[in-house]
Amino acid sequence: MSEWLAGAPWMMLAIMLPLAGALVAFLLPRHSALVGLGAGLLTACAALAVMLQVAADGRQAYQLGGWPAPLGIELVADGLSVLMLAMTAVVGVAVSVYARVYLADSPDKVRRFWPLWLFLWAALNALFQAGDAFNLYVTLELMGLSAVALVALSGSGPALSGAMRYLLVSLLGSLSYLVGVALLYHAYGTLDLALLSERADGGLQLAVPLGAMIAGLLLKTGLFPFHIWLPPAHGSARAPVSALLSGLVVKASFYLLLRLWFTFTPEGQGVPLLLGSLGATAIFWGSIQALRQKRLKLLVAYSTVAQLGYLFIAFPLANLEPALAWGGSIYLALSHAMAKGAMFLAAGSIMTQGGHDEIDELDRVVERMPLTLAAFALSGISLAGLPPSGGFVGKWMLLQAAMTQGSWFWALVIIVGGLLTATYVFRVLGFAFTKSPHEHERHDVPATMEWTALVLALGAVLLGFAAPWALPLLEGVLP
Amino acid sequence: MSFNTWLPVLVLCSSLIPGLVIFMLPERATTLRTTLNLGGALLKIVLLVLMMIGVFHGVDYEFRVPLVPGLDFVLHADALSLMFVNLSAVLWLATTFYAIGYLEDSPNRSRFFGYFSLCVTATVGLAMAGNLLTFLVFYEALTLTTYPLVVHRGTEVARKAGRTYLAYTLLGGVLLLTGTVWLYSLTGTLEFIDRGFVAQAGVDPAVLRMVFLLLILGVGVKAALLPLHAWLPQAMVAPAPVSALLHAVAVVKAGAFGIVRIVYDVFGIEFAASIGVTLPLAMLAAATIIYASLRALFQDDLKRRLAFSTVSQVSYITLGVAIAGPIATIGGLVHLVHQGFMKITLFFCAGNYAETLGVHKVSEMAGIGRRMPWTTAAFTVAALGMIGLPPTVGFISKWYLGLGALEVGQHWVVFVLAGSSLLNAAYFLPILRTAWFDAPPAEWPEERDYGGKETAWLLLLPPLATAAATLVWGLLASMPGTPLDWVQFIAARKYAP
Amino acid sequence: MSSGLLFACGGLGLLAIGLWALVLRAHLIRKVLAVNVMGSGAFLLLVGAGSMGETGVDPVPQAMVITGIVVAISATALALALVLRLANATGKPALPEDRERDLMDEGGR
Amino acid sequence: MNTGQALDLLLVLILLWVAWAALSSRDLFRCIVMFIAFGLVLSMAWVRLGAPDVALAEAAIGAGLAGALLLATWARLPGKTEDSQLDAEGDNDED
Amino acid sequence: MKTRDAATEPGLAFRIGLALLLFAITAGLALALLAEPVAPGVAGQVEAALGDSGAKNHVTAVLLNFRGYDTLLELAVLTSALVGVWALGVAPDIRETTPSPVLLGMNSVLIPLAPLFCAYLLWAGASRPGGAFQAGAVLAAAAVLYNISCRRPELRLPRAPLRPGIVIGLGVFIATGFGVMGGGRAFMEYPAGLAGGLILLIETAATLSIALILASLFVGGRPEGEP
Repeated sequence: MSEWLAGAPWMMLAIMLPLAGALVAFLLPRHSALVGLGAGLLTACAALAVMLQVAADGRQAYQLGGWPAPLGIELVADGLSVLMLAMTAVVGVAVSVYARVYLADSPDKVRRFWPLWLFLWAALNALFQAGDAFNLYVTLELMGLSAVALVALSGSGPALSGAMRYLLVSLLGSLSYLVGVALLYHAYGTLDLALLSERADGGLQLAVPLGAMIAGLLLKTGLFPFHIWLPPAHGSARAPVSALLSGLVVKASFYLLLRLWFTFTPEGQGVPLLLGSLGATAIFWGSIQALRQKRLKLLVAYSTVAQLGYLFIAFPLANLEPALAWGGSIYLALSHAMAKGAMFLAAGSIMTQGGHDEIDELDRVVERMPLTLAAFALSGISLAGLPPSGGFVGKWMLLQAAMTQGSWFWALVIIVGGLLTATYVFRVLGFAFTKSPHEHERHDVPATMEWTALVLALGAVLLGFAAPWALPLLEGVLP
Repeated sequence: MSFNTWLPVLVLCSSLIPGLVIFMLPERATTLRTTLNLGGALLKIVLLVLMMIGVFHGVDYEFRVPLVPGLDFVLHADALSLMFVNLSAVLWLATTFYAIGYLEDSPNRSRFFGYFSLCVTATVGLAMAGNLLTFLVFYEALTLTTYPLVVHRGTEVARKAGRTYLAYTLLGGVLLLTGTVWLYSLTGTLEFIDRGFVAQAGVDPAVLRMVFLLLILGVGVKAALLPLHAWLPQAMVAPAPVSALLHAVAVVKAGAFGIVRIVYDVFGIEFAASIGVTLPLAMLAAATIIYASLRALFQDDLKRRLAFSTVSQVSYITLGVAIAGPIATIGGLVHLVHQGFMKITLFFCAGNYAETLGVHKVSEMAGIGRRMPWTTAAFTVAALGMIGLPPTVGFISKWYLGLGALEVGQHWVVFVLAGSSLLNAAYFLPILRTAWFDAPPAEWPEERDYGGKETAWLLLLPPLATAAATLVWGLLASMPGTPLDWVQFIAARKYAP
Repeated sequence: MSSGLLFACGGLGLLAIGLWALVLRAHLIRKVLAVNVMGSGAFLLLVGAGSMGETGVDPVPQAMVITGIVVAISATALALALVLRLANATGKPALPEDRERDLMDEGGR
Repeated sequence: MNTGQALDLLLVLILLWVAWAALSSRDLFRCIVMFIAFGLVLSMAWVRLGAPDVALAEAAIGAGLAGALLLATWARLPGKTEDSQLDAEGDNDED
Repeated sequence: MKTRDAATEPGLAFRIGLALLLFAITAGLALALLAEPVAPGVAGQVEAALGDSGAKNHVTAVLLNFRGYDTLLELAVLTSALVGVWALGVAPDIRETTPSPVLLGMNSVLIPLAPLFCAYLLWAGASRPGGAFQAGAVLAAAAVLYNISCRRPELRLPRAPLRPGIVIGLGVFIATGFGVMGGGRAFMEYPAGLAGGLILLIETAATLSIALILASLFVGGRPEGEP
């Protein structure tokens, strides 16, 4: 039994379970919530099983159809993949639990949500384990379409236009990626990433396709100045959907970016410097926009723009301090997923409670929903990189990488960015403690919603103590 | 993982767990909440007594888990940390009693006591931090847990004060973080050890001066050193117990304690003196002492006057540390304890005046000594201590500071001490005069009746106790078991034999 | 110059034309058309470049293109449905920042 | 085989022209029709590239169904009647 | 044409910049395209393995066996698009257009033929050009023609089997993938002998789903009464 469990093809199951779940949830609309939750839990278990497998005996590969690459397609899971899988599992389960209660008021929304979310989950897991350049394109598209449909779910005018812009951007990004794939196949005659990394020999034949792919992925990740689509989409969707988009979907394209970077390890300092500077600009621009927002969800969405910037600071630092820089960036991605997920969930509870999300009208919400405010504060702490949160560990590593090589500019960016983050987080908290002159409607918020957000936020903070277990997984993955 | 390993964690939990539980309690569950608070405080003291005995016999209490690559989260109990932990624990007990009386029938008590316990936890953790990283963790935690208490009243003023408080403390935290990471990238370790670890690293002194500056500025914010003190008077909008424990003791002392750690256990006092960073620090401290005393002269709001007095008194500690001589060190460290007891007494009394008679201003205190003799007696003792008159503990602190300064030939310090004592007298004695000798007004601003007694006994006992302590320790200073005794035990380890 | 290369270059041309229109056209249906043209360009590039090698016709790019075509029609269907809802909700089949722009002719004459 | 290459070249040129027409005609209906034509030309290109399967798929899906979808959406668009004031100024062929 | 472009937003400078950018991009891609050497694809391996794939048509072999996983995910994309479209709301009605008698006449011929042609494509797919997607598309096209010509506000699809029909393609695909496991075979590793049959099974189911999905996509929303 146990060895069967150990040997089971969890990698494939982590993709097929949510896919099948999506079909069943679509087939039985009236039980979609139940089916969805069940499939979600199973998927999470499969993902964690993959993590255990990789932690036990390293990189795993699975030949679909029994055909070895390059003829067939292989699933590949290494430390980076399983960290992403685990991140998806944790945030996914939390969001599922939350959504079951949050959407309960509109049964038809429930029926639409679950199949789409399971398709999205399948796409994420497939993307994190894909070993084939074209297969990655298909997963990108599956992810994009289901994410767009989820945004449009709320049906409001802003949500629709947000979804439309998101769809166009996402399609453009995938196309740009596909062009890169075409040129890679043309040049090296294979789509398997492992083989490509052996055959790729630099030069124009590698640089151009890689450039096309990276450009497309930057577009999908929403790195400044390609972030225009992000706040409208993330800010106008329903809260659980925003949590998924900000927490997971943008991370997926960033993961793919890293994967390509690690696979081809391009030389030269120009591109890393460019990416780093864009990241720095994103940090400042996003934070300042967040400070200027009147609505809570938009503030959180712009904060995503800023936090994504951090992930790219690693590129210029990785030349001299690869382990610290990449580790820090990946760790930031993980903790941001949990923190931002929790933050959007908390924002959703606040909206449900007060019927609005005007920041300066929060009106002592801390007295009515202390748990939710605690969740918001904790996730804010992690975003701002205050100890001992996961965000702190990530920023510490980046900071150490910057200072060890004496690059003060990047250190300054990291530090000032953290201050800005704290500023907009505590701006919200300040109003949450203060009495506002106006009266507002009050609705009860189910305890489940409050607790899920809190647990997820706690996870983001406690993630700070998980570094000694998580980071070793990355050995051998980083260039 | 033996009991000795977990003891530090237990000390933390003795206030953490009650805090978390209290958050969940409904507003009405007063008894349970009180029991939890007092139980936690007492348990903490018991555990600490255990530890003190252990440490005195050379037992090593240490708890460590890895946090970031190459660095651990370390809780370590040595003589210095125990001194600060005890201070916080004892005063926490006193303040809890006081707060229970003070906060009767005011809203959101669960929230208040919850965050209050968390603050104490942060302070204790900060005191037991075994390396600079852990120190940083709790330093930030202290900032975050104090914020809700500053904005507790939920008024616009409170929100603004909270903003200022954060602006300063978060900035300080960032400076501290920068210095810490920099130092780590230079030396590769952050573990506190007697006489410091920087000396061995053999790094360019110019760089080390920069690091020292960053670190000192970082902790200096909470220690309210001169350019960075503005948050403290503003934070006085918080309820009296908060001002008493946190802004007179925990928070500012955390800053001062940080300075002690950095000078003694990071850089090492001799090395710090050798790269010439102590003298500027001493001068900054001296400047703060004089400046804040002058500002205190012109405050009519009692709590603000006390706040400025705090700013100046805390810098005595910094001064004693920075004079860089064994005796001065004793003076500075012992003042950490003495000033805590004296200042908390003063704030308790100020709280009593406000709570009982609605008196907030010095100008309203005429004849208050006849209406509230016991409170005012406690106030008087503490005030005299602040001035430094024998036989109070204040005198002992200043005596050692002065001797220490002369020992290392820093004669100017003596003048600073004398001047500040005069200023202290100048802003405390008028209060005492008007309190005792002027005629009371026809009626007080908003008087509350405590059934003929001058005030609730829960409000009266704590200040009397702390005041008594200052007197006793002043009289029996040379006896074993007094703060002075313990501090001499500490100071012996900080200087190369 | 082999026909593969020729069609591949044609694909590049389609990509350029499509991107041009995607940026400049305000009307969402035109944007959708543009994306589709770009997609066809990418497919041509895929097969054209694939059949430049010596070994005759390579079925793998063709299979990929068929997959791509189906993906494209799915995206197009979703996009058009969105366009319709958006137009019904806001009155104009364009994104907010383009609402004021000239959508060219809406009607069939 | 020169004639073949000439044919290919011609095909590519037509393809580009049709694409341009489909993306820049003033008349949306004409755009869509042009796009359908584009699909058909493209499927010819697939045949020339020795990809009959792709050609079939392109003709059936790319041209046929995509076209039908576009036309249906176009037919359902609101406010097509008052198209006159939506016209651009500086128009050179119609009205 | 130029004058109109200049007349519409945004300005000429922007257009010139864009044109230059596009030129640069295209040139870069072209350079990569022309760069030597060109590696041979995997056509050889496909040829070699064709025997065990269960299909004589190379493309079908790649689509449904070697890279079947891509096709599976692609069906998922198609299905998710439909779910997304349905999530947007109920189908809007087509504005009434009286179809030309020509169209009607043509349909009366085409619509009956479509299933036949579809069946041919499906069967031919194994050996000659054709296959599930083309077949499904043809079927869907017939349905669309029927829809247009009958002036129905929405496609009259039989209510009950609609959802099952939509998911059956992907469902059968996944089910077969699991079904062949055991005996050390991996997911979707078809036993040599059964490969042909299994592929035909998958393709038939896929054809049905694809036809239903494409037709429902054409309707532009979920039919009235669909939950």
